[in-house]
Amino acid sequence: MKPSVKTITLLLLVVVLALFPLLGNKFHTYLFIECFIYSVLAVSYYMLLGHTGLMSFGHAALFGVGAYASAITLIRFSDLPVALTVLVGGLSGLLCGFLIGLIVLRLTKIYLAFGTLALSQMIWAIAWKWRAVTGGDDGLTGWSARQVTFPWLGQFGLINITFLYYFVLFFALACVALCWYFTRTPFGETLSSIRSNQNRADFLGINVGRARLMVFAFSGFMAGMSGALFILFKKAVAPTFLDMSTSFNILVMSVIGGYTNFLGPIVGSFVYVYMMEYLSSFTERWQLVMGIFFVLLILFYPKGIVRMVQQFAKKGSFIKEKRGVRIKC
Amino acid sequence: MLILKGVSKYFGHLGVIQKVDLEVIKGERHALIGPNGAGKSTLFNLITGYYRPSGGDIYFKNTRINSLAPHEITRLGIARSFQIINIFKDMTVYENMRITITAKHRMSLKFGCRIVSLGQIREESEFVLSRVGLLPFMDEPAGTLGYSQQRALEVGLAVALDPELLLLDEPGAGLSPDETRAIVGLVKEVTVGKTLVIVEHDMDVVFDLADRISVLNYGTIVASGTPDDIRRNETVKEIYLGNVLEKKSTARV
Amino acid sequence: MLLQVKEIHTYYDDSHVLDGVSLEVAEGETIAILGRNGVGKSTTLKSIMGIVPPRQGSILFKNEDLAHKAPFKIARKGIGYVPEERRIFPGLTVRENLIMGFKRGMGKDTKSKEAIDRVYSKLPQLGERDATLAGNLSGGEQQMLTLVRTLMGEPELVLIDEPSEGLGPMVAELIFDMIREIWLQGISVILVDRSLMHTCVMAARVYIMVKGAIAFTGTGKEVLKSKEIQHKYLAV
Amino acid sequence: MMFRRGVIPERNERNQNVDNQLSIIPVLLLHGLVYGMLIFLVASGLTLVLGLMDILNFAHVSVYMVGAFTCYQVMQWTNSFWFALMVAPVACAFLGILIERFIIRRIHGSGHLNELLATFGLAMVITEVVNWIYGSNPLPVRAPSQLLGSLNLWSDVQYPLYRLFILVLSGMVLAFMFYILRKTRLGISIRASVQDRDMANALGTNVATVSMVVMGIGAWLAGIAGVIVAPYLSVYSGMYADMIMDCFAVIAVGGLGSLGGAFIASLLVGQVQSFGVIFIPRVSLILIYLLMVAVFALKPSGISGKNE
Repeated sequence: MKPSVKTITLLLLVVVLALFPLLGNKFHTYLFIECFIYSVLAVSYYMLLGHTGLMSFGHAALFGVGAYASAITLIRFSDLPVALTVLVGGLSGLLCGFLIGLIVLRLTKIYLAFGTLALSQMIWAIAWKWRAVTGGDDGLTGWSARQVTFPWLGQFGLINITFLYYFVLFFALACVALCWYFTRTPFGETLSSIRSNQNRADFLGINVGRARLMVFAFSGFMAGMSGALFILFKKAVAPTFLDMSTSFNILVMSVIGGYTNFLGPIVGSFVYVYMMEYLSSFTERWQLVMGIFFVLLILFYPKGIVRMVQQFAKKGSFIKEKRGVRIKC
Repeated sequence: MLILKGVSKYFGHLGVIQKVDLEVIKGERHALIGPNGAGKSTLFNLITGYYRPSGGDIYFKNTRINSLAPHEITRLGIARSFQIINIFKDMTVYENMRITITAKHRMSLKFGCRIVSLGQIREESEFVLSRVGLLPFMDEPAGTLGYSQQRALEVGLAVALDPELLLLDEPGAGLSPDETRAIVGLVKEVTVGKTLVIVEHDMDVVFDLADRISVLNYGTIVASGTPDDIRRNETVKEIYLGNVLEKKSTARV
Repeated sequence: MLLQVKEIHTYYDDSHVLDGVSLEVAEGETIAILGRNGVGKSTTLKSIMGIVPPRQGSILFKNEDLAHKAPFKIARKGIGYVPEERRIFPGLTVRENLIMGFKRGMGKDTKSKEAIDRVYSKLPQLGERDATLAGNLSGGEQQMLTLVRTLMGEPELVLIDEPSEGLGPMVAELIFDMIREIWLQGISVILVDRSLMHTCVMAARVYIMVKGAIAFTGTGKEVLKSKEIQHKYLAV
Repeated sequence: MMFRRGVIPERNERNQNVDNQLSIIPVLLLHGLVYGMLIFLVASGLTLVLGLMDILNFAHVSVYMVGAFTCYQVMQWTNSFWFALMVAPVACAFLGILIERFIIRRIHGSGHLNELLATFGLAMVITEVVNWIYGSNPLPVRAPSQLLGSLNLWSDVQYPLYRLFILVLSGMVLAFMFYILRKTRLGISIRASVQDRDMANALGTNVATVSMVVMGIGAWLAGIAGVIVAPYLSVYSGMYADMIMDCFAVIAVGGLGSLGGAFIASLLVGQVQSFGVIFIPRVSLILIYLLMVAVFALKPSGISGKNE
């Protein structure tokens, strides 16, 4: 069937990303790695907030648990292939997401927000206090010299930026594609029905409780993976990964891009990383400027960049949307 | 089909439903009428599991459903519509129907395949939409439909579940007289051979649809019978025309 | 003419509940709005009070259009509202509920004390319950309280929604006596209730509504006498 | 932005020596009472606004922190605690009214999520500003000279005078607030508006101004809490995170929008903190969260009030 405009642009994008480290300079490659990791995190948050309408304010907990779990496995099992530690991060995020989902199962709206925030602060307090396992205040390091061996490609060190770029790119594309696929399945549509009208979904015979648990677990898996990738990139993990400001940064990314649709968080994370980079070169108080920008955005334009582009596109109406193949972005 | 034995419901010390006994036979069209605040919607919410009864039991096909959650009761074969429009407003009409049909086939939590690949669900959705006359509005967001079309979708979603017992809560609420007639026609056509319980203020709708009527007043059933007995029933007249008082006396409140 | 409602259209989301309703109330006159359930009687009162503002049409009170004003401004202009669900403040005592009825009188001035004592002299039942929480009052007492609370603000026009709803016949009789007294004091009243006997006796003019519009205008006596009208618009 | 501090870390290290001599139960009870009262000063404003406008105002707790830092700043300039006690709460009241006027009223009704994001964002901004001006490590604030030392309560029990002062002052402030709410016309309007906003409106009460007044009073109370806590806990940007968690515990346990529930819950949380720190220090940090988890699991419909 004739590939639509959208699939062509998608393929083009992937090719560009694949060739990027060869032509782009080191600085941007470095930034792109961070953008990929945050994109996975932001998309995992979209599954909760944007797609299912669950206002979870403690997403940093899932990210942090994944980071710590993979950090501990990296240290304890030095011969384990690095890819497996990323999966370990994902699985621990899944478990943590499931548990949080279970505890806050019947909370909605405001109460879900402060319930999840409280639980994430609890996990932060555990990480901060449990010095024996998590290294407490100073966190954990010690896997920067790690080598990754591939049967036919040879050995690469974690400090080799180009290798790390492809390693992270692979996982990021896989995660985003999986999330995208999930939104297209019956389960995905059920999640949107919960966002739109949880009460009616209940009366249609949909087991809303189980659906919420599944999406918390799935989102936890994704966030855990992005946590695991992040520590490979930063070569260290610390309690600040888990605290309120990290959850807030995830919110900032989602709102900048527009938390109501799939592309929003991805665009938001790229904008966030680049803003963070340039702002911090002017003042080390970039977090403050980001915060003010966020509040202004919420007050005056909460829909985000992607919606802005869409409206602009609709007015320009050059993107023809054929009946059948209508991708709800 | 549906039996209520001595069902009561208290909010604090306010007895909204007191010792209600009701029976709905298979294939029957039963109407529940009564003045505002008589407890009609509360009774509906008790049957569909939104509230738990404070006393008494509810049997559906002689299984006790008192303590079941709404989604469990719906899966047993009871579907309901709502007095206040309660549809998925920011999703298209087609998506509203597709969610319902997917739920009917118990596939809501499946993630093995893409939803567009499920041809059967697409056909069934389009079939029900055409019966409800909403096929031309397939791709419109449900919230932007006209009020009577939203009413049709509201009833359509309940019917799409193909339930054994259909509960309709004031399908004609807020509709103009001819729109009401259209909805009544639709309900009649779509509930052939099904058991129907309907709550309605509009008397023409009630007499047009119902085989049996129960009158609810202050949480108790005061009269039950065919439309003609109800029209002739004295207590019902009094409820509807207000208390015609002969003797006057000041009493302590 | 104290109040002129001209062609108001009111919507709940997209449901067109009032379709061009017009009515008038003269100074000191009592009118009644009758009709079956769900025809928009309460919505008409809520539109006048600004709780559910009409999208089109105007509401002239002493020739000033109140159509899009906030309820507290309309209340301060002199329109009192007695809601269908009574809506007394359960956590406040009877006296505190009455104080809420006063307009901007901040603090405890003497005028308000006298007004409350006057009420208690007329209604000893309320007087005895002065310090009890309004939530513990019986249905009849709550109806009395909400009626008197609105009168505290000395309105020139009172909108009363289904006062006899859910009350036993004796208690309803007492409430209607109170409403008759309001009418005797020269306060205009728009009364919405289902009991024909009381409303038609008191009301100079009666409007009967069907599905969001007024279908009949006439005097209370006409409606009381004609079984045909009762059957067509009101009965089962 | 560094949240380095745990719940009440300084108090562990600094007065570890003082406490284990007097590890008698009554002292711990007093300890819990003091902290409970402090929490209630902040939680009361939060609960009232939640009841009145159905908004969980994260920024309200930032006002508490601003109160503490203003006290520090005023002490730097004038070196008089009493002057700070007068000025800082009033400044906080203004800040509270400004927040209500320009942010909360503007965002009110645009959906729960936007309201939460706005107040949460605002709280982060305020925390950042404080971090920028004062850095993130604790700044000591000297208690006024008259209140130093400790008082001999009975037999051999000594209790720091300053903490008694906190108890007395917060008791007086709460009594004053109780008087306003119970006896004055304004108090009646506030309570009525919290119970039925639309009916109060239909009776002629301008609920919008009532909300602003409530916001002002709440911020004033939070300001007082900030000022009197400064010498006790010292002033650090992590105060926000610690206090907001205690406030959430109070809301979770105390039920929504009810001042009475919030008061009892505050005292309970205060005692849990006080006893936890001493008896099970390692776990004390997450005690509050376990309490909340229990409440979420046991009576979620309880705290979520109206379960839509």
